[in-house]
Amino acid sequence: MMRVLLALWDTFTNPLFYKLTLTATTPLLFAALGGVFSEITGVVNIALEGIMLLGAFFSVVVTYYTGNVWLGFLSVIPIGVGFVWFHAWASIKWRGNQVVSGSALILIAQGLTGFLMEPIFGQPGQTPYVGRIPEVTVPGLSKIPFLGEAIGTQSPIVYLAFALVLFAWVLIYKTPLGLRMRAVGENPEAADTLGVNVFAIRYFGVLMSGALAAMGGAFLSIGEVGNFRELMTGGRGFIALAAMILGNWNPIGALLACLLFGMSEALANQLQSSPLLHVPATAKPLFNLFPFIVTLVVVAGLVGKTRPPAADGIPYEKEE
Amino acid sequence: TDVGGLGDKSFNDGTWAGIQRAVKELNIEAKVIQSYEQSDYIPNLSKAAEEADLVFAVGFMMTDALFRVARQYPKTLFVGIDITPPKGQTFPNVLTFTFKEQECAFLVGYLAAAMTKTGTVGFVGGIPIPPVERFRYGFEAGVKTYNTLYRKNVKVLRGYTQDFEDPKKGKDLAMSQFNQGADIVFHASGACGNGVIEAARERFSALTKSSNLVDFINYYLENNRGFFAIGVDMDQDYMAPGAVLASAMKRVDTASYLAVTWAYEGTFKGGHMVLGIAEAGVGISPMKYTKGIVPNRVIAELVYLEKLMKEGTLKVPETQEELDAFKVPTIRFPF
Amino acid sequence: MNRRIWAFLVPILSVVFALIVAAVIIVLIGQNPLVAYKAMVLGAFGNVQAFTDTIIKTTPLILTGLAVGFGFRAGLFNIGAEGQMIMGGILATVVGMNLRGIPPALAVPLTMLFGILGGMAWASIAGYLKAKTGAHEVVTTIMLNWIASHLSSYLITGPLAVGSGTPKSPEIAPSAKLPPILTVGAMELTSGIVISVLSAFLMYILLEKTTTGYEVKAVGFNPYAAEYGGISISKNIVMCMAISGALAGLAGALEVMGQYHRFLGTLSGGKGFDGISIALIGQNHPIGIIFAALLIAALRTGSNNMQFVGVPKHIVTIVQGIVIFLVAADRIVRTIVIRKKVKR
Amino acid sequence: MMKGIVKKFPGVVANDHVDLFVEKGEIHAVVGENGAGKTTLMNQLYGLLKPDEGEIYIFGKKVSFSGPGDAIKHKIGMVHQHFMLVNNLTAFENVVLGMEPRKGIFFDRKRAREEVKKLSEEYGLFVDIDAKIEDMPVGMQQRVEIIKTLLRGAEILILDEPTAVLTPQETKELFEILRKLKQSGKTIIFISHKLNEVMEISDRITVMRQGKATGNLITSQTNPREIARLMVGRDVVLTVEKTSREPGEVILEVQDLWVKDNRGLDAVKGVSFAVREGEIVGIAGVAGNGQTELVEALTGLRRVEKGRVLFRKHEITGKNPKILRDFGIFHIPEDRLRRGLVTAYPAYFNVILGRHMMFPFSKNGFLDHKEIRKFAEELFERFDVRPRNVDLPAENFSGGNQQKLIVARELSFSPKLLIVAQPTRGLDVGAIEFIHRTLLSMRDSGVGILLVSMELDEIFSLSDRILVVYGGEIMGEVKPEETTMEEVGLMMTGHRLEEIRR
Ligand SMILES: Nc1ncnc2c1ncn2[C@@H]1O[C@H](COP(=O)(O)OP(=O)(O)OP(=O)(O)O)[C@@H](O)[C@H]1O
Ligand SMILES: Nc1ncnc2c1ncn2[C@@H]1O[C@H](COP(=O)(O)OP(=O)(O)OP(=O)(O)O)[C@@H](O)[C@H]1O
Ligand SMILES: [Mg+2]
Ligand SMILES: [Mg+2]
Repeated sequence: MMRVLLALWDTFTNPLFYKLTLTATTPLLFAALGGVFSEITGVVNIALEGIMLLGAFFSVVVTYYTGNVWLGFLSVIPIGVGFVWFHAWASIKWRGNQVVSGSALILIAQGLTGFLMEPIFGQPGQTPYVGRIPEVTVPGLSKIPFLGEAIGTQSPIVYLAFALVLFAWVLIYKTPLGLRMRAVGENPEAADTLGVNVFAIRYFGVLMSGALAAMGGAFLSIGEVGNFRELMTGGRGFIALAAMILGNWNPIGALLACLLFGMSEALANQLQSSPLLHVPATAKPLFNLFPFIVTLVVVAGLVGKTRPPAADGIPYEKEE
Repeated sequence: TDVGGLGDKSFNDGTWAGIQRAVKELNIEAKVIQSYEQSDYIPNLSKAAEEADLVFAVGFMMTDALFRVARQYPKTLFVGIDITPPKGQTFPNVLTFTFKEQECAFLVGYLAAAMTKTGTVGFVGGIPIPPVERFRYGFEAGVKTYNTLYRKNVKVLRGYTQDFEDPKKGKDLAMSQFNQGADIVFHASGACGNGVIEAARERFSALTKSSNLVDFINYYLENNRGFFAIGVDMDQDYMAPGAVLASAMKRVDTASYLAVTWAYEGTFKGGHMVLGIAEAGVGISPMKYTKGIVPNRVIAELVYLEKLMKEGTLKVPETQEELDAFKVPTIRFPF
Repeated sequence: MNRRIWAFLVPILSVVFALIVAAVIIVLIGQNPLVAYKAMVLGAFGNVQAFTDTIIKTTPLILTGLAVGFGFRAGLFNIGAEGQMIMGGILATVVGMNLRGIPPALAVPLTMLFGILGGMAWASIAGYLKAKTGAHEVVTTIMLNWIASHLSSYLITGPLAVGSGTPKSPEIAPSAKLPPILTVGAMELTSGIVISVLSAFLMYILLEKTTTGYEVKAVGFNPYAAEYGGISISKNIVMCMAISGALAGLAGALEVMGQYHRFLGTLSGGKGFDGISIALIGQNHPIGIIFAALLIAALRTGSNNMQFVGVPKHIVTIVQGIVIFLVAADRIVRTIVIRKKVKR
Repeated sequence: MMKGIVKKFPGVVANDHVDLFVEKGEIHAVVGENGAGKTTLMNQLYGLLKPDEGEIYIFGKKVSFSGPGDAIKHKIGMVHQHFMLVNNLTAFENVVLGMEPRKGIFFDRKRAREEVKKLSEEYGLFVDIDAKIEDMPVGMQQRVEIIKTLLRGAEILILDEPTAVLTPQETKELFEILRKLKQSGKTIIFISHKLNEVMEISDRITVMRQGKATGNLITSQTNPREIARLMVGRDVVLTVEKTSREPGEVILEVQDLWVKDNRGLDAVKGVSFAVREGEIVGIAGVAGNGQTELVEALTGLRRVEKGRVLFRKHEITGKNPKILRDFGIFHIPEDRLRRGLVTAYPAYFNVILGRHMMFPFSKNGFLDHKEIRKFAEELFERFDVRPRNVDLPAENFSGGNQQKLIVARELSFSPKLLIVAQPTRGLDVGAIEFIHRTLLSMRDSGVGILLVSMELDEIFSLSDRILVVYGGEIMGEVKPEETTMEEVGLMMTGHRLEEIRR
C-alpha cells in the first residue's frame, strides 16, 4: 500500500508525466472535437477512426514527397474534408443511415491506406521514417519551474489541439454560425422555417469533423512517430467517440473526457514501469485496463445521463 | 502470413525475405497469401497446399491450422516459423522453427547494463507471448550478469503495450520509462517499437538540439549522456542512427532460406528446430552507427559471451523459473 | 415498387455498383477485373471447399449481426458485440476445458450455455449502467470491448496459457467440441451454422410473435409510450442488452467449440464490429441478417481467392466498404435505377 | 390571396382548388374539420410546400416561393400548429436565429437581447427572454413564436391553431395582442377549431371541408351553428346535455400528495381530493400548474414524494401503470403522440398497448395476431375511427383519429376510474362532440372520471365538481352550476375561493 502511494506520489510530482498526459490526450482531442462538430449539427459520425487513419497515412505520404512535415500536416485538412464529404453526402443529401455510412468509411480507409502503401512506398505494412514535426519551446513558459518542464516544450500540434478547443467553443457558443449549428442539430425543421440552410450547416459540421479527425491522425504519425503503420490508430477514433459522448457533445466536456482518458493512460504506463511496485511481469498487462475502467466508472458514477442533440442521427427530409 | 501481414518488419517480412533470396538463387516461384483473420488460416493454407510443393505458415497463431492442414496434405511440405509443435504432433512433412531469442537478448541486456549512465534500463514488451518473454528473460539475465560481474545495481523497468501495431503506444510507454530514469530501452513489441525508437530519438535530440548521427555521437562523447533504444527482430539500427544502440536480431530469413534450399535439394526432414547463436539463428546487430561509443572492452566481452553461448557453457534462461533461478556463472574474461 | 423487393434489391445492386467501382481500381493496378471476379466467385461458391469456408465464416457473423440488430430494435446501439463475443468465448473455453469425461450430450450444451452467459453478463453491465444511471451504452460498450480484449489477452498469456509457446488456452474437452456435419479437407463445417440460423428464427419469433417482442420494440420506438403501457423501460434495457450479449456470446462459444477448440487471442477478429454493418444491411431483420452475413462472408472468402490472381487483400476491404456505403445511401442506388427506368 | 390551390399527397388531395382571399388589415379565420387541409394550405403560403397547381398573390403581386426564406422576404410570418422552436436554446436565441445581429464575426448577444426585449414590450408580448424554451410554459412559447415573425417584419401573420394549447387567460391576452397587431396594420390569418373564438376575433371566415373551401363568411353575419354545419356537413351539437346523477362510493382518494417536476422542483404541493363513482371531477387550471405531474403521479408514471393515493381504499401509491390498469384505472394522456401511441406500430398493435400481456391478446407469451386484429376492427367500428384500416401505422392517422384510437382503447377495457387529460386538444367540433358524449355515457354507467383540461368550456359542460389548481395547490372546489367563469378564472390566477367569496 505504502509503495502504491509512493509510486503515485512519484508520478504526480514528475512534470514529465503531465507532458505525457498531454501527448496521449491530443489525438483523441482532435477527433472528439470533430465528433462534436458533426453531431452538434445532427449527423452521427462513427467514421472518426477511419478519418484518423487516413490523416495519419496521407500526412506521411505528403511529407515523403515534399520533405516538409508542415505541408504533410496541413495537407490532411483537405484530405480529411474530401473523405468525410462522402459521409456528408450520403447522410445529408441521400438521407442514408449514418451509422452504416460511417462504418463503410472506416473500412474504405483501412483498405485504402493498406493498399496504397505498396505503390507509394514499395513496401507493405509500414512506411519508412519520413521525419517529424519538431517540438517547440515556449520562451517564457519553459522557464517556470515544474510547469515549464510539463508544458513548456511540446509538439506545436499539442498547443494547436488545445487552441482548437477554445476555437470550437467560441464558434459554437459565441457566433451566429454556432447558434445555427445547435439549432439544426436540435430541430432542423424549426431552423428551416427561419430560412437557415439546414443542409449547408450540416455539411459544415461534418466537413469540420473530417478536418479535425484527420489532424488527430496526422499527429499520431508525423506528429509523434514519424512513420505510418497499418491500423496504427488502434481504436482511438472510437475512444474519441466515447469521449465526445462522455463530454456531453460539448468541446469543453470533450476536452475533460479526453484529458481523463489521456491521464489514466499515462498513469497506467508510468505505474506499470515503476520500479517501486513489485508486480510480476505477467500481471503487468493488466495496467493497460486502467484507462478503460476509469472511464467506465466515471461515466457510470459521476456523469450518468448525457443528452445528445435531439435530431442527432436523424436525416432531415425536406418536402419538395 | 498471419493477420499481422507483410510489412511487420518481423517474422512475416523476414520469412518472405529468406524465401525471396532462395527464389532468386534457385529460380523457383513463390507467392504470398495474407490472412485477415483467424478463420482464414485453414482455407488459405489448404489452397496453398493444393497449389504449391512447399508451404510456409508464419507466426505462432497459425499453429493449430498448420497441423490440421498438414495432416490432410501429406505430400506437401510445410514449414512453420515461430511455431512449436503441439505434444506428440510430428509429421514427416512438417518442419518447424523457433528461436532462442533469449540469447541475443542476453547480449543486448549486458550491453545496456554496461552502457547506462543512470543505472536504469527499460524493457517494452508487446503482448507477453513466449517469444517476447524470452527476449525479456535474456535481457534481464544479461543485466544481472553485468551487475554481478561488476558489482553494479542496474535496474530494469518493465512494461507491456499489450499490442503489436500501435507505435504511439510504444512511444508513450518508452517515454514513461525515460521519465523514470531509464536511458536505454529495449523493445520487443513489433510495430510499437517504432514508437520506442522515436522516443529515444526525441529525448536524445532534446539534448543535442539536432537529430543527426554526428551530433548524437559527439554529444555522447562530450557529455557522457544520451538516450537509446535497442531494436528487435531485424537490424533496426538504421531506423534512428545513433539513437538505436543495437538490435537483438532473430534471423527468420535464415530459417526460411534453409527450408527452401532443403526442400529443393530433397534433404527436407520433418521435425522441430530451435535456432540460437550457435546456428546463427539469432544475434546482435553489428552496431553500424554506435560501435564508436561502446568501449572496446565491452565489445570484447560481448564477443566472449557469444562464444560461451556457442560452446554451451553459458546457458541463458528460457523461462521465468529459469530466470528466477539464474545464477550468474563465474565468467573470467581472458583480458 | 414493393418494399420487400427493394429490401433485397438494394443490397444486391449495391454489390454490383461496388464491384464496378472496384473494377476500376483493379484495372488501375494493372489487373484484369474479370479474372479477379471470377476468382472471387469461385473462391466463395466455386466448390464444396469454398462453400464450406463461406458458411464457416457466416456462422459467427449471423450471430453478431443478430446481437447488434436486436439492440437496435430496442433502441440500443450495442457497439460491444466484440467484447461480448470475447467473453462468451473465454467462458465457454474455461468450462469446456474442464469437462473431460463428461458425455457430449451434456458437455456441448453446458459449454454453449456458459458462452451465452459470458456474453450476457458482459452486456448486462452496460445495460445495467444505462438503466441505473443513464450511462450511454456507446461509451460503456466501447470501454467494455477494450476491457474484454485486454483481459482475454492477459488470460491466455498468463493464467490460461498452455505453456508451449503460443498465446492460447488449452483445448476444450473433445466431448465439448461441436460435432462436424461435413469435413472437407482440413475444414470442418459444424452444427454451429444450424445453431446460428436457428437463433435468427428464434429472434424472429421473439420479436414478431411474442409479448416480449412487442415490449422490446415499443421501448425502441417510443419509451414514453411504452412506460405508459406498463412496460418497464429499465427492465427492458437490461433484458435487451442481455439478449444481445447472449447472441454475441454464443458467437464466441461457437467459434471455440466448432472451429478452434480453444481460445485464441484473435478469436473475435472484428466480427463484433462487422455485426453493426450486417445488422444494418439486413435492416435489423433476423432473416435479412442471415443474408447480410452470408454476403459479407462470401466477400471475404472470395477475396482471399483473389489474392491468388494477384489482387491485394486490401482491395476487398475497399469493396466491402463501398458495398456498405451504398447500402447506407440506398437512395443513390434507387435513384439510379429509377432514372434508368424513366429513360426507357 | 391564394387562387385555385391544389396540393396532392400520395392517396389524398389535401387541397382541391382552394381559393383564399384575405384583405389587408383584417383578421381572417380559416376553420375546418381535422384533416380538411388548413395546415397544408398555410404551409404552401409560407413556402414550406410547393403547390401542385394554383397561384399565390401577395399584395397583388404574383409570387412563387422556393422556401420559407422567400416567404419571410415577402413579409409573411407563420406560427405553426406544432411550434417550431429549438428547445435547448433561449427565447431570444430562437427569435434571432437566422438573422443574428453580429459584432465582427461574433454573435452580438447584447443587441439581440435588446431587440427582442424592445419588440416584446412594444406589443405587450411578455416573455422571459433568457429562459430556455424547454423550461417555458406553452403560452410563452407561443409568444416567442409571434415575436419571431414580428422581428422579421411580418405584415401577414399566419397562426395555425394558436389557441389549442392556451388557457382562457392566455387566449384573452393573445386576442389583445392580435387586436393590437391589427391596429398597427398587420394582416392575420387565424386557424382554429373553437368557433366562439372565431366569432370573437375574426372579421371574415373561410370554411374548409375535405380539401375544399366550402364557405366564405362575414363574421358579423353568421353564427357558430352555420359554421359548424359547413365544416362537418351536418348539424353538430356544440354543447352536449348532461343529466344529473347521484354519485356513488368514493373510488379515488388523494391525500396530501407531493410530486416533483423534471427539474426537481415541487410541482404538486399537498393536494387532497376524492373522486366518486359516476362522477366527473374537473381539474381546471393554467397549464404548468402541476396538472401534468399530478396526472403522471396518479397513473404511475412519476414518483410520489409524499402522500397517499387510494383506490377503493387500497393503497396504490407508486404502483406501476400495469398494476393500475389491473385495478381498472385507465388513462387518456395529454400528449397523444408522446405517451399515448407507439406511432410506428400499426393501429391494431396500439389498441392493445397496456393490455398486450393479457388474455386473449397474449397466450403463453405469444401474441395472437388474429385475435388482436379482430378486437381492433370491432373497436374501429364502435368508435368510428377513420380510416378503417387497422394495419395503418398510428402515425398516419389524423390527430382526431389518433385521439379516438386512444379513447377507444382506454374505454374498451371496462374502466372503473378514468383519468383523462386534455381529451379534445386540437380536435374539430365533430370529434369533440363524440368524445364528450362518450365520457358522459361512461360516467352515467358508474365510472369515476378525473378530467384535466385547460378548456373551461369543457370543464364546465362535463364536470360535476370543479377543482381549480394554481401553483400545485388546490385553490377551491366549486360546482359548475354554482359558479361563474370569472370566479374560476380568478382562482386559476392564484386567488383562493375563500378570498373571492369573502
Ligand atoms: N405529409 C403528408 N403526407 C401525406 N398526406 C398528408 C401529409 N400532410 C397532410 N396530408 C394530407 O393533407 C390533408 C390535410 O391535412 P392538414 O394538415 O392540412 O389538415 P388540417 O386542416 O390542418 O387539419 P387540422 O385541423 O387537424 O389541423 C390530410 O387529410 C392528409 O391526408
Ligand atoms: N405520412 C403520411 N402518410 C399518409 N397519410 C398521412 C401521413 N401523415 C398524415 N396522414 C393522413 O393525414 C390526415 C391528417 O393528418 P394530419 O397530421 O394533418 O392531422 P390533422 O388533420 O392535423 O389532425 P389534428 O388537427 O387532429 O391534429 C390523416 O387522414 C392521416 O391519415
Ligand atoms: Mg392543421
Ligand atoms: Mg392537425
